[in-house]
Amino acid sequence: MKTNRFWKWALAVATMAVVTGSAFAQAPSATSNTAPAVAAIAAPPVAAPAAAPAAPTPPTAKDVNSGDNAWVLISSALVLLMTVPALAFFYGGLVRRKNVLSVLMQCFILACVISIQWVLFGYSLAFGPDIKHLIGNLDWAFLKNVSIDTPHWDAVTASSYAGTIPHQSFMIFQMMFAVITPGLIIGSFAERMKFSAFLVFAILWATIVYDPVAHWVWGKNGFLGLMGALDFAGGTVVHINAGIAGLVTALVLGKRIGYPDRMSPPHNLPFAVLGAALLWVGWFGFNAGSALSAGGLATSAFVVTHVATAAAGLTWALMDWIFNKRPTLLGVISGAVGGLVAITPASGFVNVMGAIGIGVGAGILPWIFVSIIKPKLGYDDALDAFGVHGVGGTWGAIATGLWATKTINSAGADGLFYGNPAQLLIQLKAVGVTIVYSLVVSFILLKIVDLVMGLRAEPQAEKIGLDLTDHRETGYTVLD
Amino acid sequence: MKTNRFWKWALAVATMAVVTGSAFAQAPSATSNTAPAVAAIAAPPVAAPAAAPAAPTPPTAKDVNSGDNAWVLISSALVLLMTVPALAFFYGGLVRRKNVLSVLMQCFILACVISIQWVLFGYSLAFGPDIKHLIGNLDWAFLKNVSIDTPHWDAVTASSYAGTIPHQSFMIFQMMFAVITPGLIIGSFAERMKFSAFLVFAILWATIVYDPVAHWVWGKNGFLGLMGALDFAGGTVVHINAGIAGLVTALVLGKRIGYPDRMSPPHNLPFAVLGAALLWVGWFGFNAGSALSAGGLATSAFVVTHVATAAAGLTWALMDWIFNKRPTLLGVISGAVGGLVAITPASGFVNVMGAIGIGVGAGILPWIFVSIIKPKLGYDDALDAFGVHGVGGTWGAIATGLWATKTINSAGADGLFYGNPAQLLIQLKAVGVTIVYSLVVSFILLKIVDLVMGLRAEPQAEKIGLDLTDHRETGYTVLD
Amino acid sequence: MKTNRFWKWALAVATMAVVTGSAFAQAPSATSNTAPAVAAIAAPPVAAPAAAPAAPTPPTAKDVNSGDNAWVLISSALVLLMTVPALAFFYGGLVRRKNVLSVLMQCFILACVISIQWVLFGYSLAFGPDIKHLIGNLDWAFLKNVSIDTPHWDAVTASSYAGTIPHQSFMIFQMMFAVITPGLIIGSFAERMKFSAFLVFAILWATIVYDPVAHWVWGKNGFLGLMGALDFAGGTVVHINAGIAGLVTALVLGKRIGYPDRMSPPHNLPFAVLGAALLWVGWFGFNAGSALSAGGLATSAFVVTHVATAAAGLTWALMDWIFNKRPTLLGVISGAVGGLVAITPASGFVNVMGAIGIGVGAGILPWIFVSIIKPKLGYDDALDAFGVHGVGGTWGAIATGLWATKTINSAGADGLFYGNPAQLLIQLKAVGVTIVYSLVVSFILLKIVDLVMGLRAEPQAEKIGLDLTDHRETGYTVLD
Amino acid sequence: MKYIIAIIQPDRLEEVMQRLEEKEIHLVTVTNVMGRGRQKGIAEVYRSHREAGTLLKKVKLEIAINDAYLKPALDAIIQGGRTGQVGDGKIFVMNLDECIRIRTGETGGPAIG
Amino acid sequence: MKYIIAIIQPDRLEEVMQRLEEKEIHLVTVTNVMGRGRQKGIAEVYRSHREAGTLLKKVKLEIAINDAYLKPALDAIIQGGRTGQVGDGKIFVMNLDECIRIRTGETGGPAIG
Amino acid sequence: MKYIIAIIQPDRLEEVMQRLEEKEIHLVTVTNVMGRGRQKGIAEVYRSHREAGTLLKKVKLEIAINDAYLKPALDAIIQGGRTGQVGDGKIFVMNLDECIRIRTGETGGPAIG
Ligand SMILES: Nc1ncnc2c1ncn2[C@@H]1O[C@H](COP(=O)(O)OP(=O)(O)O)[C@@H](O)[C@H]1O
Ligand SMILES: Nc1ncnc2c1ncn2[C@@H]1O[C@H](COP(=O)(O)OP(=O)(O)O)[C@@H](O)[C@H]1O
Ligand SMILES: Nc1ncnc2c1ncn2[C@@H]1O[C@H](COP(=O)(O)OP(=O)(O)O)[C@@H](O)[C@H]1O
Repeated sequence: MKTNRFWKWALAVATMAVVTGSAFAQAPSATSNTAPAVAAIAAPPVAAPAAAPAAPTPPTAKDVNSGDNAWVLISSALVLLMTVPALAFFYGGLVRRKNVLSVLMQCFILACVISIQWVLFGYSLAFGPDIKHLIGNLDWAFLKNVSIDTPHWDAVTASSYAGTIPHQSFMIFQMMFAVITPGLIIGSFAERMKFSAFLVFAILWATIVYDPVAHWVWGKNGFLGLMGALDFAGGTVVHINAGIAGLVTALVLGKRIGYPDRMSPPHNLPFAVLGAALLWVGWFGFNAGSALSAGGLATSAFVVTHVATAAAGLTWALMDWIFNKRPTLLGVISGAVGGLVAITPASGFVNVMGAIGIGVGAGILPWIFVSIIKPKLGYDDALDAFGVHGVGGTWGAIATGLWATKTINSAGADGLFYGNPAQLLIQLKAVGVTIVYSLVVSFILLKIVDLVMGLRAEPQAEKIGLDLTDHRETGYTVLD
Repeated sequence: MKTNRFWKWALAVATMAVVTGSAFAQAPSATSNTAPAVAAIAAPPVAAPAAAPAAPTPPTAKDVNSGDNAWVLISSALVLLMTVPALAFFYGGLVRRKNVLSVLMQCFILACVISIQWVLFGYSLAFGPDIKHLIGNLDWAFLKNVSIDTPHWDAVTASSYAGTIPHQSFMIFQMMFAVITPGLIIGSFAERMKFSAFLVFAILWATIVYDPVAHWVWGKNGFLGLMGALDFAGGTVVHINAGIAGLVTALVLGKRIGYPDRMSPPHNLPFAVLGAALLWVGWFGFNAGSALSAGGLATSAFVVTHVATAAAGLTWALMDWIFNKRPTLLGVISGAVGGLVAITPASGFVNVMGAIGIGVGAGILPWIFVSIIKPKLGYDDALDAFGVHGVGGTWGAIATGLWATKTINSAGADGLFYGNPAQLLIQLKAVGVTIVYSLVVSFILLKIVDLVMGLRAEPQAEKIGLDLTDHRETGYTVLD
Repeated sequence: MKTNRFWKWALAVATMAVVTGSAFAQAPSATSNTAPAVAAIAAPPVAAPAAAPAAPTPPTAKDVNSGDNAWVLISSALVLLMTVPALAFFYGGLVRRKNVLSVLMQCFILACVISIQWVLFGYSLAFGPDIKHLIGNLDWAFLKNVSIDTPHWDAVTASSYAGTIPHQSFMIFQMMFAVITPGLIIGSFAERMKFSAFLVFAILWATIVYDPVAHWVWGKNGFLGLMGALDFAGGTVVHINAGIAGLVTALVLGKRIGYPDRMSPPHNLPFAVLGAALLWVGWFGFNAGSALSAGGLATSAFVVTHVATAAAGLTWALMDWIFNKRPTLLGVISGAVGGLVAITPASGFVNVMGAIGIGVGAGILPWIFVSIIKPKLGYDDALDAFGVHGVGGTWGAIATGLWATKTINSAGADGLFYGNPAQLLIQLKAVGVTIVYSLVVSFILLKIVDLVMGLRAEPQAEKIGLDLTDHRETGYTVLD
Repeated sequence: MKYIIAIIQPDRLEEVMQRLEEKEIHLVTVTNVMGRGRQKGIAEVYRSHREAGTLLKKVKLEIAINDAYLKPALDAIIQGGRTGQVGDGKIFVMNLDECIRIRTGETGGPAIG
Repeated sequence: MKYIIAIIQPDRLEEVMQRLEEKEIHLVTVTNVMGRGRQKGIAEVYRSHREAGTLLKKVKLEIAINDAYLKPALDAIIQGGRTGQVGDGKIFVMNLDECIRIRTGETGGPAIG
Repeated sequence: MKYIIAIIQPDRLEEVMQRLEEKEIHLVTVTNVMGRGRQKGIAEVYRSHREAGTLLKKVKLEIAINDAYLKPALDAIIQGGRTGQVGDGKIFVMNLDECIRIRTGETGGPAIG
């Protein structure tokens, strides 16, 4: 017993020593003084996300625009807000009382563990110097070469991820995306996955699925980006990706005991509303923040995000009203989230009327999927992560190919409705690639984790509830 | 049965087709390239809300100041936060358990439906080119001529609503005001109004009451603005307007069954506290965002907003302590909200000591109204929308005429305490006009809706609770 | 009876009259036109918190940078969010059902009362012109000489608190710190302190403990600041200070009835999670806002704050997993808060790897304290205000002396790991001074308040719960 | 001595309590319960999924009483609880063997009131 | 007439209700309760502080019933509620003196169903 | 066999449970209830509106027990629950006809413990 205790402590202390040591060792190389000393007169800040090729001078600290940086920092905070508490409460309110903490825990631990993964190597894999258009190399691991006070500069393409904010601002903004994406998947496997298996799967998935896909679409020289795929804030990278992974997880894990007839309704619908409302607010950081500056593009992304969401929430309510006799609150918030999802890839490329079109579609398509198709197919996508994010994200990525217009963003492209059917094809290709990759790799990862440690909670644990069995806690006291 | 189904689907598909079609049709005209091509060297950004007449050059995209735009965008997000989740939870926590969702639903659907109304025609009615000082015309319907990257410019008055942010930033900021104002009314008719009637009433009210009043006070050439009425962030337009409408609704609908003796206390006071706290935070966007720039005026509005709120919360607590023996939490949050309401019209015109005066008044006057006058009069203003917003807003509008000083805002005016009694008179006139208009038109609208579809829920539905009868949902599960 | 009533009213009216009168009287002197009329061409905005001595020209309104000001204003809002609702819900969820409102009330009333204290005299004591390196004088009482549109300028040191934002922006940002610090102490004496005694103690403590300590560290010419102590956002001023006061309060008040064996678990753990998540989001304002500008330093502080929090949350989870068999949600959020606390003083001085080191330590040290040391010592620090804030803050202040590096902030210093052991000593001195002062003065204040009015609630009130006995309210209804 | 258990509609609670009061029956214990009876519940719908919703919210009253008060108590509950619609509930009466007041240790009839 | 009180596992509720339904026993009242029995609870841990956790969530059914239905009701509860593991719970049967339907005032056997 | 129903103050629950334990009475079912008794509630005040507040939070214990254990059980509840102040609550004892353990199907005395 004593020895056992000893080893535990040794482990803890050793962990700390290693991290502390490595922290010290790495420290000097992680500083910011890597900016070229060239006394170049900086070019004026460029609002468009991809800097024009006519400005090939590497940026310096003087290029940092305080308004743009303030906007990206607050946007980063808003995107964190989307994971904790927003997504946590949106999902947490919808599960049964006995599993509320398990969902909150999953969201919270992701905010911890993926953030560390990101600074250690995730960011470098996703956005670091390109290897064969497929993945970033490890030059930026431990945030080496990621400056705190000068904007990023890519010598190969003579362009910057964001020319008016410090490189680390871009890094932290993107980190929040990496955190929330595996969080979305939780909705599919809620109430039945073992916590340990979840944690291992999430880390693997973030590294092997998220980071490469992000590189393909957003990384300098990633192949989907080069192909011309438009994804302003993450329709493919975030929502389709997570939605498909959710579908696979739901299928691999199987149904919850008692599904579909003996499930209780959402244990705390106001919590879900709180989550949805905060998602809406936070999503302005997600979409308008993706302008990476606080000019007209941010304004436009902000406006279309809001309008599409409103249209989708209203549409879902009307669908409920028409087909189920009553508009429901769960319907309105589901629609709103669907609208947010769908407008995401389009938010920097469409105008307000496009936003309404996308929003209406996002109220109808997920509704059909969740209400009609899912019950027929009979798998258990517990909180409809696939139904909302997968379907909504796919609709949004395609709709971007319909309504995109260069009058909104000259760095973008025109879509079908503006005379360019080719863009629709490109969008479809990007969607297809993402679906196939996420589907196959998620499946393989799940199978591996299942083999090694088992994915699913014991039936007894599932009945008692994961809060108590996995975490030894209960959400609410009964007696006072 | 089959045919019935068919028609439902046809309706849904048709809706989508129409919107999609119109979206496409309208698209080209909704772009931003309507800014005059005149290659004018832009004037330096002006911090004051109304640009000085000495700068008559129409603004261009170069005038957009990233700091100002970041501030207005985040302020817009904060004002959305005020409706969902803040107001929803403030009100939702105060009603009985069986009606919590009905309140959340009303707030959420407003965020959807009024946003759409606003981009379709509401914004144009309120802020579009003036018709006879009474209303805007429809030139800006569908956001035609509302640029995403250049500031607004009004040729008639040679001035701008906001000279350093894109026109659409101003539009979306104002949209959030249009959303929350009908939301405030919910407090008066909570727990007894039919959802369908509410929805129709809200849309009508937003169009026929809110949009004109906003035009009178804030629209270029609106008659109350021309008259010199000071309303920085919406004392008349938002709070008196909504408060009076609330009073009328409470009277027209009649009391809840069992009022006043057999009502349960707030079912979840922590939710109300959550809502009040987020209202406080969000209100910085409401008031300081109304500076439409991030300079000294925003700072001043931020400071006085906070101080008045603190003073009012404390004062209500003391009133409770003195007259009811114990300070109450519901009292503190009611006082704080009252303080936020009262400082709203004054927030760009008064200094810190004025803020304390306004705050103390906002802790006393609504307290007297809610504690003493309302019980005597006996009508059922369920959550005191009139008692807090109507009374607090009126006090604030008048107090602006007392404490306003040009040392804070040279574009404003001096009030009575600074030697200008005329301003008090102007404020009283503006208050009077708003009260009369809101009272009369709200009454007529309610009567029309009542005739057409009935305003009030069935007694049986009221007893069972609107969550179940209007939405087929319950807020919380009991078993499990 | 009638006379009694009369006097109450007289009291209320008199209060209002006095405040209103004084408001008017003070008004002219509280305006902003105190900026020197010298038509100096302003120096370009300086990003570093302490302006370089090479720029001795007092700033003018033109120096205000809208991006910096937007960032500090939104940061101020975020820090308010940390007190209400974040801290209120973090603590409120952890107490028993019958005391939830008492905790929310304490947080809310602090937001009211300390804000008033701050504008009346607190700000002047803490940041006003220095008296013997110990305290500010009263020149800035009632915000006299605190401009709304020009930055602060200190002629003695020829430097500014913040050279690119209006002085009142700095004032309101600091106000939020003054509000939350006494709020943190609540965690120690929760569930047993009389509300009236709490209120008196909080006001005294803010004035006699917080304001001087803030002056020593952050005030121009405060002696700890002069000594070279590094405390970017409040490790000593806020967390050690509050943590020690909490320990003293817990000891002076004694244990709750039934502690430790018959206490119920947290009545609403999701509320605590909501609070912790919002603390995390708000803390970006706290730490990155302390850069007082939106440049690279803000970015760096934002990044290290996030990373340290993630590391600490994860570490606590692992400690639980190793020693208690299961990772717990309460553990993760406690760890995250501990990480936020520990990185606070270091956030403007360390790089990402330093942040990981600090975070890991913040997951281990408070864990040991709360899990092993506290139960052995046996005092009742109800919600571990000392265990988390005191211990975490001390670790953070010391760790700043280890990992600080001038490559991050040239206005800072190097720490032990960067070859400067002297800094560690300075940090230890600053920690020691704060601990001793807070301990002694908090003890004296508590004893005085106890003598005058009694600190502790009646045993009967404690059993029934403070919500009902102190505030005549209950958090939740039981019957519907 | 009798032990009365009554299941009533939640919104009739106040009324029943008042009627009992009028008959000088002051002591009662109240519990939240869910009931399945003849009254059809309103089916709830979540994302188009209908929940049967057979269990409805009810309130349970428990009253221990001396035999002399039985009739007035039943009358009070019936008067206060009746709306005439399905779902009004039931009253059950059982025999009570013993009653003890914890505070004083009194037993039987005197302890009950 | 009999009054049945049954304490069962929360997740057996649906099953028991269905079995009762099959035996035409439609009327039942359900309450959330906490029980201490032979079943050991899972100890909760908050900041390393173990809570004994002896009280477990259970569900209580109450059914008033005519004697003829007693046996079927007991069978239904046993069949629906049994998992064979400790914690399955208990059924208690008491004598019911009177039953009144509030809506109609009916009493005795006819009022019960 | 007897069926004991006891209404006690919420904060006496732990104490009562412990006393029962000492007398080897381990099995008990606990419910949150609201009670109206002689104890005057504290009137709640919401925006200056006083709520009568006649219903106070109480805890209900239910214990089925063999006759031999009746006296010890009552003693334990009285000792653990008594504070001497109004509001301490009541104990009711009824006759229990039958008891069945769902897990095993055992009945009567052996099933009860
Ligand atoms: N035999 C019974 N056993 C237990 N509870 C019953 C019984 N009969 C009725 N109840 C309770 O009374 C409630 C009302 O009964 P219901 O049949 O709906 O109305 P009514 O008594 O007016 O016909 C039910 O929901 C249930 O809780
Ligand atoms: N004698 C009793 N009196 C009151 N409640 C009891 C009694 N026996 C059992 N219970 C209730 O039944 C539940 C299950 O009992 P337990 O002993 O855990 O399982 P089992 O009946 O399978 O042995 C307990 O938690 C308790 O609520
Ligand atoms: N005759 C009764 N029937 C039902 N419940 C009762 C009865 N008498 C007391 N109670 C319950 O016991 C609780 C305590 O009773 P109370 O009269 O306040 O205290 P005491 O028993 O000390 O005089 C009451 O709140 C109620 O729940």
